[in-house]
Amino acid sequence: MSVGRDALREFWASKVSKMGVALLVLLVVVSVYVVLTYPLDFGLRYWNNPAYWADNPKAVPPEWWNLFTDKKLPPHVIKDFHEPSDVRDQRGRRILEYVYSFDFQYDEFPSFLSISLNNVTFSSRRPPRVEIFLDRPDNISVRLLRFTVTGPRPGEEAPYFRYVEAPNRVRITGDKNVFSALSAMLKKYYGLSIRPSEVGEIGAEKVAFGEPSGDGFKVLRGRYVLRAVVTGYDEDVDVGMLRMVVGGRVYGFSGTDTLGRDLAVGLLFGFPIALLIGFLTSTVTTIIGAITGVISGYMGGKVDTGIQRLSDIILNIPLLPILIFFTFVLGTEIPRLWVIIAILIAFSWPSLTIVVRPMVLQIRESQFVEAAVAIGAPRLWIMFRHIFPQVAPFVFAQLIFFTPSAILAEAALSFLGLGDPSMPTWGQILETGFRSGGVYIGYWWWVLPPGLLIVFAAITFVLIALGLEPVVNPRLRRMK
Amino acid sequence: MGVLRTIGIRALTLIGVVIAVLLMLVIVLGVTGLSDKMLKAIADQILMEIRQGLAREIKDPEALKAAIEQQRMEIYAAFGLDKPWYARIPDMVVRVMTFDLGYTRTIKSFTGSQRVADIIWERLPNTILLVTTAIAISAVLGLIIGVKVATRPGSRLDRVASYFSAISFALPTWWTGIIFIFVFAFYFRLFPFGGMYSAPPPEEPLARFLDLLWHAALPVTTLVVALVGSWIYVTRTIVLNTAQEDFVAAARAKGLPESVVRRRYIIRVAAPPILTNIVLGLAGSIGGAIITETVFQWPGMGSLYYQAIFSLEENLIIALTFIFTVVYVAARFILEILYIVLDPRVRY
Amino acid sequence: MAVLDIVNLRLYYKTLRGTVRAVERVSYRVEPGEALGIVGESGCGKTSMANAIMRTLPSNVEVYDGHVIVDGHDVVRMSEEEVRRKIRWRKVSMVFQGAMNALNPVIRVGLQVAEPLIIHEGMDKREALEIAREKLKLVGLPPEVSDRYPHELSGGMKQRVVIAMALVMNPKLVILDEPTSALDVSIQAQIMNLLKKLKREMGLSMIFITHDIALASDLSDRIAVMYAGQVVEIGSAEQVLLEPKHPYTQKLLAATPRLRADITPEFIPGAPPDLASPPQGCRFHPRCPYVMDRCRREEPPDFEVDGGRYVKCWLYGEEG
Amino acid sequence: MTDLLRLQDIKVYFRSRAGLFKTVEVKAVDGVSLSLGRGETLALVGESGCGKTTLARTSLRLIRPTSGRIIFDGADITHLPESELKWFRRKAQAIFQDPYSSIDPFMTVKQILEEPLILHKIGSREERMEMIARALEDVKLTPVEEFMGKYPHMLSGGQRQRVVIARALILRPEYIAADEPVSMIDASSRAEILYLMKELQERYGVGFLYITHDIATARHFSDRIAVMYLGKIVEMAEPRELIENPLHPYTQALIEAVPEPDPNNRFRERKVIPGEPPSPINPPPGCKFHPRCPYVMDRCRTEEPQLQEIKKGHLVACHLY
Repeated sequence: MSVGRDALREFWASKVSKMGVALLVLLVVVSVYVVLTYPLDFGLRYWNNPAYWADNPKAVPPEWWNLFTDKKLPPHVIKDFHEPSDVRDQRGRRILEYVYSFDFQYDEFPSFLSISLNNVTFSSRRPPRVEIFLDRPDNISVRLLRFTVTGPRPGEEAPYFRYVEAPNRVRITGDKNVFSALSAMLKKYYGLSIRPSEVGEIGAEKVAFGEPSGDGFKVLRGRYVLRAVVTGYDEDVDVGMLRMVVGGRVYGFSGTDTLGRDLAVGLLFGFPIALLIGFLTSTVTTIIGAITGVISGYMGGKVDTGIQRLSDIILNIPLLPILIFFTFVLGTEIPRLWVIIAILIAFSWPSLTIVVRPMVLQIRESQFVEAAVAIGAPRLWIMFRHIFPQVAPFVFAQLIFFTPSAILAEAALSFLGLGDPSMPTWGQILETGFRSGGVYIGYWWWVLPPGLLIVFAAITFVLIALGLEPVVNPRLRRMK
Repeated sequence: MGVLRTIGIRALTLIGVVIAVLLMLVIVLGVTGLSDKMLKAIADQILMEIRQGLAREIKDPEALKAAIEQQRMEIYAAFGLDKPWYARIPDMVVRVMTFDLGYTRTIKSFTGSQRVADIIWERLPNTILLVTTAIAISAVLGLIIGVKVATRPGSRLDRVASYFSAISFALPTWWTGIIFIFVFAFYFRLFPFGGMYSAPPPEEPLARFLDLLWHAALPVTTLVVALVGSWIYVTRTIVLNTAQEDFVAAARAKGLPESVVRRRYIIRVAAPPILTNIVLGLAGSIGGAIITETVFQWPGMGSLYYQAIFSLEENLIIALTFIFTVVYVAARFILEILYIVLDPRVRY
Repeated sequence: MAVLDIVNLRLYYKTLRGTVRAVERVSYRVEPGEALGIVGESGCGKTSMANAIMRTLPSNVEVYDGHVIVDGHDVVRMSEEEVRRKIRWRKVSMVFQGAMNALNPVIRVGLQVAEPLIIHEGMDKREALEIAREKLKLVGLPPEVSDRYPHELSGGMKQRVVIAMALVMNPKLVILDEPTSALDVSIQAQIMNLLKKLKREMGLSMIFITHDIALASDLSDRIAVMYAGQVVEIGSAEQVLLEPKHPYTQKLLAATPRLRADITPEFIPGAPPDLASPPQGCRFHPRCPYVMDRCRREEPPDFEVDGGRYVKCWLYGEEG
Repeated sequence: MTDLLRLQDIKVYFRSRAGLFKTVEVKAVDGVSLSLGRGETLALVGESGCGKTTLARTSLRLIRPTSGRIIFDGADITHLPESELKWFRRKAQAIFQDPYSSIDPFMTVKQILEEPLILHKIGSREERMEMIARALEDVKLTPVEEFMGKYPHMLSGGQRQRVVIARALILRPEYIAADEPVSMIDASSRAEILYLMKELQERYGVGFLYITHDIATARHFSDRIAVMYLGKIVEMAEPRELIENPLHPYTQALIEAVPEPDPNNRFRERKVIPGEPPSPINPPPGCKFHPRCPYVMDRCRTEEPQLQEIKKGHLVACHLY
């Protein structure tokens, strides 16, 4: 159809449209990726489950932040061992040794140290013993911690399985025994007497990775070896997985929040949600608006008066307070996302009705419609064949134009704490960031990216709408 | 005569809107059982006071229990709690209208009252102060820039303004506010993070006023940035369209200087439709204000919403929803009267 | 001295389709007290002509040259500001096509009529309104009309207001651009009578732009026929109407349906050319019944035929 | 021979809102009777707002009259529901004034011409193509293949109007109402379209109602002329008789107002009727023309004159006769 092709060419001719379409493609590609790779219950099972994020550093900026600062911050390291580095049998004991050697050349201490054990199996009545050693660049070696796996309970039959459901996670830098070990180390090698509780106050990671300097500690750079030694008393002893974590001060692409959640993961999940809200809301809204507009304009009479009155009233109601009210009152029973979408639709369609109606009135008066009546065309034929094609480009432009409003409205509600907890959105991430005081402390990586993404999604549609404007607005078109 | 009639019709529509919103609120509350919960809370509060009085008079525990039960029945009946929710609609409508919605659980007014009405009335002026200032500034800026841009379509200024409008449409108000806090409060430390006055507020009136200005600067700017883009856009479009009208060409042919043509033939004629569009955008500015207040902890009704949601104060939320509707409807009404004054064609 | 002397006027616009040659080397004069009718079909450049005289040009003008001499001033060479102060409404005023759109909807009619006096003469508002009321009376409107808004008036009344507006500064020349095309015949006749009366009583010079050659005869002492941006024939009303020389004029007259005679109207096959790409040679040649080879190659000059009449046609080359 | 179309005392009143509660009645057509023979052309002449367009639309049953009867081919179609009008819709067609809005801008010429055939389930695909080609040849839009695929915006005003004529003729109707078919076409091409219509009308024997404000074209292209003023027919006669011997003061004034290309025009003032037509909301009592009539009598102010035959084939509604 040549009218369509002309319109398309005109649309494509503007830089704005091209930019908009490029951004839209990006949005859709990311969303498809997320939909294909994320579990459906991502929100409840992962995002809002603190245990899942336990091994992450809390509230640290993204890794690339190092490029912009003089102070090099250590990245986050997670080392998983499915097999021990070394296995020895010694006097009836089996010793599993896990070794992680790393070069530490940063200006800041790690944020923490932790170790986790998964799926420990043994069959002797005496449970395996676990020891953690740290070998420092200055050739000091400290045994940080020693503990035993929970022993057999009365009546329990070998083999014994431990830490199957959840790993046994030991936060080394938060353990009192570690404080004592470090206190002893300071006494022995530096002649400093610092009580274990004081080590805790200074921060175990500072003592472990530093050397005394003046009043405090400075980073001791060089090669460290973190060793975990599991000593079993039978040949069956086995550790399914052992994880060592050297907590970083930067993390991933987007940093983490105060719960240690990887913000990049949450932000990515926001893409399909934003598109869903935007498209679903605007599509249904424009369909209802276009249909009521065409009916109201073409049928006239009581139907018309009724639709007009209703539209007039709805349009005079401020949207956000009503959204707040409904989401608050109904959100406990129905998933909030659906409440938001439903209310947005219910209160937005008249804005399209009132613009489509006069257009239809005008088209109805136009002579080709009258000619169609004179030829004997039925009402529905006229509405579909003659009237709808005339308003369609405009309605389509409205659909695009309305999309960012829906995205922004959801973001606003989320920001007010009315987001859907089962579906993390950009607005919600921003809200937690804001509520945790992120703005006042300077957690820029937490509050800026979600806002930027909202702007990005919204501007995509604004650009496309701007590109469509000369195509659908005959007045602008005629000027060419 | 004709003018009064037009105004009357508008007034009727807007009263219809308020009634529709009231009914909607009350019905939703009734259906979800929230109205029962709220009324019970008010009734139980009263009952507790009575119980203390009765306990002093009646010593026999059985008789006391019976007397209290008797009182409870009476009070519940007085509140209509013995009837289904739809029978209470008129009563509830009156309650919402008068903000007679009982007491809050935790939120207090500045003077310490926990009555919903007290809390709301105290904060209303603060919101109006913020919003009207922002709207006035955006209107002036939007008109000036929009007209200026419209006289040079296609120029660099025009393009910049168009891009700015597009971006401002896509910018969530609150995020702009957060950016401002980041830059001007956190980084440069030029403005306060939020609030309306320093703590403690200055005693001397002038100092107090300056303190208010200093605190208002960021929230007002935030709202202006959110509003002014669409105003520029609307003004530009309408002025451009008006400038193409025949009577403008006629005015030029009459040898009127460009300033007169612009003022009397373009801006004056474009003013009513610009105003209409601004009226349509008013709802957006109310939404923007709610969130801006939250971001800047401005002690108005918007930040109250946030607190109320957080502490699950449903009666406050109802009252706020209603008063925002009323404020919005009142503002529209004022602007529509202005429209009638401006455009002789609607004076029938 | 002529009220208006136009010499070799050209007016081109730049559009997406290319350069539109709306007025192509046009020359004519208007003598005091004379009415010149400019007749042509839609898109022939007659409205551009009015704009060129008033120098109210759109922004996409590409070429604007030649001479438009009004009372000794050459409008083409004056500064914009000078034209505004010295020419517009003082020397030349205009009655616009479609009066419904030529009036500002939010200003009372009286003030719109009086406005040029206030601006140009610095006259007091009350005094200017008094003169406006007088002019309204002159065009047959009651003085109360002065306080009305345009939407409260009928089409015929608005047209009269626009005429009163054109007269308010007593200009030498009034350009009437299709002043009746939006009106019914009976109202058109009233307006034409009014214009005749004004011309007679005030000795006004007029340029009457219309698409209707029959209507042009109602007012014009001389008639210029325009085709595709050019004046193809100009002469006295008698010469042009009774003995048309240019084939286009002849055909245009033949196409005018006669009410009182049994001459069946004819038509000119084809359509006027696009002014962005006019034909080579004579612009009328693709539709001309007498077309010759020369017409296809060379553009004819203006040949003077029987005293004071000019025809742009090779048919009259030998005689000229 | 029976008449093709008979309108009997047609009244069309519209309700128009005037404020919130008040509605007013607009008497667009106020008691018109006329008949049209097969193959005859009747011109309906009047100024804007006189009700001529409303009457034409009523004759096509696009509007239901408030009262009166429409009889087509001997059948009363005044109150038939749309579902029983299909045969009438095939036999009666319309041509409208504005060639820019009377065809759907989103359809090709082929689609425009095919629509009536599809709606009336006429012919197979091939037969329809043939009929479209013939119709385009009829209106001289050749080569046919080239025009079929064009969209309206690629055509000139005259070409569009030819498409409209082709659409009206493709169903081989018996009656066509043409509402100002040439008023938006340039003077030099106007006659061309009118000749084309005349030629086709004679070839296919169509009854034609020609609505116009231009009494001069009506003279040349019609068999009878009816003059309308404010919802009524005030005079009806054959063209030459009407123009040479107009009886009604309004007709006289109308003819007087039409200029001819005559250099002497500028030396004389036309006799004009003062004022403008009153609003059809509040028409004057008695003869509707009386407030502007130069020969007004007392009787005219109270009593409405009836249309009566003064001499053979010449009808007038005026108390002077």
